[in-house]
Amino acid sequence: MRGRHRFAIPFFRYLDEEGRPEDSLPLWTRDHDLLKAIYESMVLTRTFDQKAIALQRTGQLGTYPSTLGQEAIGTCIGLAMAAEDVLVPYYRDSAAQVLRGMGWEEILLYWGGDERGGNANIHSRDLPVCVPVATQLSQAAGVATAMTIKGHAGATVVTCGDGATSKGDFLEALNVAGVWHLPLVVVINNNQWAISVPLDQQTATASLAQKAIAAGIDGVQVDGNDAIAVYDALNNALEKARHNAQATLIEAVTYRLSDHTTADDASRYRSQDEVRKNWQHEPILRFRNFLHGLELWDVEQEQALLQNCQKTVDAGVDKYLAQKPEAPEAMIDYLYEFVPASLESQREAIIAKAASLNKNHQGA
Amino acid sequence: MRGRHRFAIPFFRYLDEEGRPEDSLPLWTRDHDLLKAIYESMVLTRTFDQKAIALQRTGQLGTYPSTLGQEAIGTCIGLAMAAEDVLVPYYRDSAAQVLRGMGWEEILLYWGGDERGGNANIHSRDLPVCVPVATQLSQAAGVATAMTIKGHAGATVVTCGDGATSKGDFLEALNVAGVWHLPLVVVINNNQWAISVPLDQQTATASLAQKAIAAGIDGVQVDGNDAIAVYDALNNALEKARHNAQATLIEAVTYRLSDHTTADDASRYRSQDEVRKNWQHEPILRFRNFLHGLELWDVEQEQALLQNCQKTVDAGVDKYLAQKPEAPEAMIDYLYEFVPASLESQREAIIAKAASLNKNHQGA
Amino acid sequence: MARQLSLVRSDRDTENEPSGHQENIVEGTLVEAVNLALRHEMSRDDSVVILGEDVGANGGVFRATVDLREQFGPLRVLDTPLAEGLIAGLSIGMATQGLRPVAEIQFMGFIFPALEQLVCHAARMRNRTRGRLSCPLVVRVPFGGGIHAPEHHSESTEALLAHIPGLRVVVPSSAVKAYGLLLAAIRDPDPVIFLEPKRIYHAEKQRIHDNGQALPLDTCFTLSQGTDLTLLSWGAMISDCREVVTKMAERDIAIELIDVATLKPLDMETILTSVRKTGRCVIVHEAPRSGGVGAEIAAEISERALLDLKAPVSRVTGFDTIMPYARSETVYMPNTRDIEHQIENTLGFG
Amino acid sequence: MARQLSLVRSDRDTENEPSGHQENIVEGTLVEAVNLALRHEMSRDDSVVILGEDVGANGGVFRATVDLREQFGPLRVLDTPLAEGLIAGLSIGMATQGLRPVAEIQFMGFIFPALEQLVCHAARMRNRTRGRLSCPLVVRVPFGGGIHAPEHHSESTEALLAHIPGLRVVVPSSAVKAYGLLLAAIRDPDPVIFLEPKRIYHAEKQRIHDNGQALPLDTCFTLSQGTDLTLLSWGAMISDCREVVTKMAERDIAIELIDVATLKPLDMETILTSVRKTGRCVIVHEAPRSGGVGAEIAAEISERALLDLKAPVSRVTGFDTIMPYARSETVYMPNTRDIEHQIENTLGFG
Ligand SMILES: Cc1ncc(C[n+]2csc(CCOP(=O)(O)OP(=O)(O)O)c2C)c(N)n1
Ligand SMILES: Cc1ncc(C[n+]2csc(CCOP(=O)(O)OP(=O)(O)O)c2C)c(N)n1
Ligand SMILES: [Mg+2]
Ligand SMILES: [Mg+2]
Repeated sequence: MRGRHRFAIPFFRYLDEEGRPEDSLPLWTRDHDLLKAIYESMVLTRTFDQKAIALQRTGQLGTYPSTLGQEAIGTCIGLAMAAEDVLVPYYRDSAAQVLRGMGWEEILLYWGGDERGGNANIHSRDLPVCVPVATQLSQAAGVATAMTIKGHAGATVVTCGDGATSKGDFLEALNVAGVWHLPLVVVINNNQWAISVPLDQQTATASLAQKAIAAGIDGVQVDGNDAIAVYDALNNALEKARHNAQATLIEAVTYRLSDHTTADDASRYRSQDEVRKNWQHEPILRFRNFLHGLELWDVEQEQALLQNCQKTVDAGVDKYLAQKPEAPEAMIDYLYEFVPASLESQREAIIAKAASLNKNHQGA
Repeated sequence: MRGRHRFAIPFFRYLDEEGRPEDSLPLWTRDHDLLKAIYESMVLTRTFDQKAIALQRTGQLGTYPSTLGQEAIGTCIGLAMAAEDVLVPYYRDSAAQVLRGMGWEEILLYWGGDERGGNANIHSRDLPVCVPVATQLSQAAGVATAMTIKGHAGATVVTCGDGATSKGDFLEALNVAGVWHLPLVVVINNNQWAISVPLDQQTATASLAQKAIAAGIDGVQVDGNDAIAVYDALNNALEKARHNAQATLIEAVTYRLSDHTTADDASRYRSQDEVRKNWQHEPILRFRNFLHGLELWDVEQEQALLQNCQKTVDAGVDKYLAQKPEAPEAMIDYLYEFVPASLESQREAIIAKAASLNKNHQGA
Repeated sequence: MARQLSLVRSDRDTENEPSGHQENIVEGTLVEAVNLALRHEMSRDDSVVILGEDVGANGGVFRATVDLREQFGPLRVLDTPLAEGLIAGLSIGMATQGLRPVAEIQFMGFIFPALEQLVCHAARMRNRTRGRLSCPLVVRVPFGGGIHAPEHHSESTEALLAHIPGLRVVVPSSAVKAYGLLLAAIRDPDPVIFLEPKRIYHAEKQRIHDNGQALPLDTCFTLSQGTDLTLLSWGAMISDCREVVTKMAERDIAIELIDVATLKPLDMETILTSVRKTGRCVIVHEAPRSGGVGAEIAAEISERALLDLKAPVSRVTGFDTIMPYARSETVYMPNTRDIEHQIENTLGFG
Repeated sequence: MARQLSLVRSDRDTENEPSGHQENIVEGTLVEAVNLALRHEMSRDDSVVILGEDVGANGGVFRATVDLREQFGPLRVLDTPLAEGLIAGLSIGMATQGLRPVAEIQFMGFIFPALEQLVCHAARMRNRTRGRLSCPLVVRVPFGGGIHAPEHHSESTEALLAHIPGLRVVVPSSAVKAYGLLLAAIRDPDPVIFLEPKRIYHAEKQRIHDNGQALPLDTCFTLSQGTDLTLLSWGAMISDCREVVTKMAERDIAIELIDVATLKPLDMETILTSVRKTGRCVIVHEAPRSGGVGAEIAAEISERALLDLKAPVSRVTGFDTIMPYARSETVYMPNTRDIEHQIENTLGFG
């Protein structure tokens, strides 16, 4: 007896490289305000990104991971999600985080080395940025499980990079999402690189979306530089999560136009030529062309937008720079809900040490 | 633009439930000695299994994991592999381990709580039994990597259960085998249960073999109670590993007719009915019917075989029971190649303590 | 998994229950006490959810969760796929959303895949979000040797967890303690690793008042008063220590036996008060000596009570080697004679 | 990956090389010393293979493996997929087959996924097979704070590893030590966790004799002789300790500074000899205080040299809290003033 299990992973793109629709567009694209919101958020994200890098270069920010070229993903996540959904982000999702209520100054606080960057958006249960690669995935499965148990109507969205798909947690989370029918949407920012490791050294698969097959859930690959395709995939996946309690893996194929972080120098391991070529596919120009094609956008609007973005970002930077240092004992105060008796003396020692460091610092 | 990535996972079975060929058999089945060897090893494995359980019940062995109903897998692995290949077994592979050179007494030593059970087969580089689920998979990938680096001609075979496919290590190992083109064969003993968790609570996939798609390697599902299908899949996978440096995932679908281990009571969580039904698919009777059909086997041969098996097992048990206890300081002596100076005094304390325990014991 | 359960959040802030509630007295073993506490808290608080390998139909490989799925349904008692990292990650995700997950790791030898989640996330979520989110989860882990189990089933690696800021590590030493401390662990607003000494899972039946009264965390329990020597331990070794204390009492040696109970954070005050009184201290644990929790306690005593010491603080522990398989484990495990012997040495010092 | 490299096994049993070999003297930093040692050993021994994240074209995020892939080819320097558990498992598998893998874990904060493999297998393979197989692997891990890195990039969790029987834990404190100890670690027949203090990766150039001479493992290094107090530390804190020793010397206080260097197994003899002489001891480490390696050392000293102590053994350590982000890390990190202050207290005791 012979048999065959068959599987397929669809791929979607709506806009060609010039921003021309190459397929009939999803219905929701008739909402022109939404189209403009997508564009504006992508531009704002890039404006912020440039500023953050400048702050890092001038010693005013710590190591920072750029989102250059990947703006469509965070933007569409932020816009597609509902307030009652929960976002479990990784470190390239500032666009989504801000759309869900964080201030840019809080993004800066986090990368500036201040724990208060994780405290923002106090009324949400969104998780903070996750650094240990792929660990956010099983947490997100837990968030989605909580929604299921509570009979909550929302969905959980979790993101990760292409490199993260190699780490076991990734499959573990997908697998449980399949078994438990979790309302989970997993979005891979496939920017082709995990620091210096190119995708073909990360996995031998033809797509990352096909990893869904190992979990018995739906997988879909989209052009991650086409905001229409990204938003549409999210929209569909969120629907399915909310109404059918089904998980989806979305692979958004994009490109990391920047270094991995400001601590990295990508010229050590990849050619300028490759980067140059990928600038031709980046999402913002393509989307502007699309809006131009629909006659929804003109040069004045563009200039006004750029000015606005600059203002918004500058305001965030000002708030960030004006932030007073946190009390040093905060490092004890938030460890547990109550400070254990055994830590009281260490807490005092911290206060004393910080004071003496400050004095010394002022003396110097 | 829309596209589709397509995948397929084949399924193979050669013998129907009555042991009648239902498809043209692979060429190698013309080797009647091999067919008989497969049968004999399966019967020996079951004979041993019954004895081991009896030993455990009478307090002469520790917790023991039965291989009842799953004999085709270990047997075919042991027979298909070449000496220069490396086996990375889990805890239901005694058939394979013995076919590769271990004595039954050493299997017993291990489950009897004696580290010397892992020392057997001194000239091989086969790994010992692995208890922490799925950890053997990345080690096996490492063994296969070593083969690649050394330009060694062999292949690595690693086994695991269905439950193990949920643990991240499983995907991590498959994935690297894909990227690095490792000469690796991964065999899943899909016995439908991970202790009390049935397969459909373990994963939502239609097969376990399809997890190969997440790693870009070949996957194949076979009837794990059909030794012809199991041996054939192994043979093909080993060929591919050796000559094309390609990894294969083989899912052998079988059934755990026993409790999980002697410490388990499966009647708590599954019906006797289910077990009874699965007795109809078990591999040994089916294979005997097949041999009968080929007129390769008769009642006398059967009786002689059973007697031989009993003798072999009894000899192993005798050796096991006759084994003198190991020197207590062995627990220090094998920790590092040389005993660190700092452990000398503990080593002496161990010797003294063991002596005093012995004295007390004899006194009592 | 269908969506069906609506979460009714009960008042968790009251640590213990209003008086006037029903109280059952149950004769039970330690593992039964665990089951009772779980059952009690699940009844009281809808947000308590159990998850782990084989916790459902099987009721746990040690039967700690037996019948809970029957009583509370499959949405409150979740059999997970086989992945400890996943179990920890799920628990964290659930905890951040207001649930109180109680996860089981089947044996301590299998906790390693969960460590990244526990150390990098469970222990840090409150701190990282400056209190916005927290991780009120419990991870139950049977630990320790002495049951002739296979490889990896007898480990005591509590020191690894007790080094991690942001975790609580709690170890009951009897059925009554297990009941009260597990209630406290579940109600605690922060992550608790609850280590269950499986050697004494079935050792002794105690009268358990199933009344929802939690025992305090972060506190040692003084089990016997004494002026000659302070004996410190936790978990299963407490039984052996008790035996020694009784025997010593017959020789008119008065030993103050302290059950450390919470290994992180440590209640050094109780310990120091006792040692300042007795001047002599022996610490007992199964885990390997080097870098065990005994080291921290001994170091603290020696630093903060040096002048009160009449003898060195000494440790009776497992050897610095891999937990041997069943045939040699009695050599590895500290026993009453080892404890007695060290007590005699310490009493005879100087 | 094509099959191409044939393994020529060189004579590894000679710990050091025959005399008459070529010796380069290189002015280099600690991270350059690591690179030199790797290069030396890879040239000498074909079985040495490097693996990890970004160790290839990128030469490691700290450049420790820079140019090695160019020199030794892609079969000897393997960029792995992103999975630390895999890296450890691969290394174990390779080591059992006669290779000498040197794995890199990018930061100590990311070692947790590797712990199951390291604790349950690397540390146990020799014991489990009664010597049939072994795991001669090295895991290099940059660790420690002070470089203003993001969350999870500044941890010091050496105590977790130093508690595990079967592992060696080695920490160099300078470029010269890094060169000699890394050679020794690679040649060691058992698994070695090699913790690189990244705060001093680029701190100072030293003259490194690139001559293949290994330094001994399992041994402390006495960096300065003294009779007033024993100061114990390892890794980056040694630099701060040196500064303090110099400053104290100006005040005629003679401090014996000991670089512990191997944290597992511990060379207590050297430490005890020193403390018996000085009667006073201060231990310095970045890791949180409770359950740090300092606890084990302090406990041992107090147990075995109590009567020689003129003051309590004390510890200058990180606080028992989560390593804070960059803005507060200087408050967390022990510094020269903390060390000085504690030395003064200890000298003034009694
Ligand atoms: C467990 C773990 N290992 C290593 C790292 C160091 N690291 C940070 S980002 C990164 C690469 C991640 O690549 P990818 O998943 O593709 O995400 P990207 O940064 O490209 O968006 C690595 C190795 C980490 N943060 N966590
Ligand atoms: C990491 C780890 N977690 C838990 C266990 C306990 N355990 C032993 S076997 C087993 C079930 C394994 O099921 P499966 O992989 O299907 O193999 P089978 O025993 O059915 O052959 C479990 C949970 C373990 N050995 N290792
Ligand atoms: Mg990437
Ligand atoms: Mg199974």
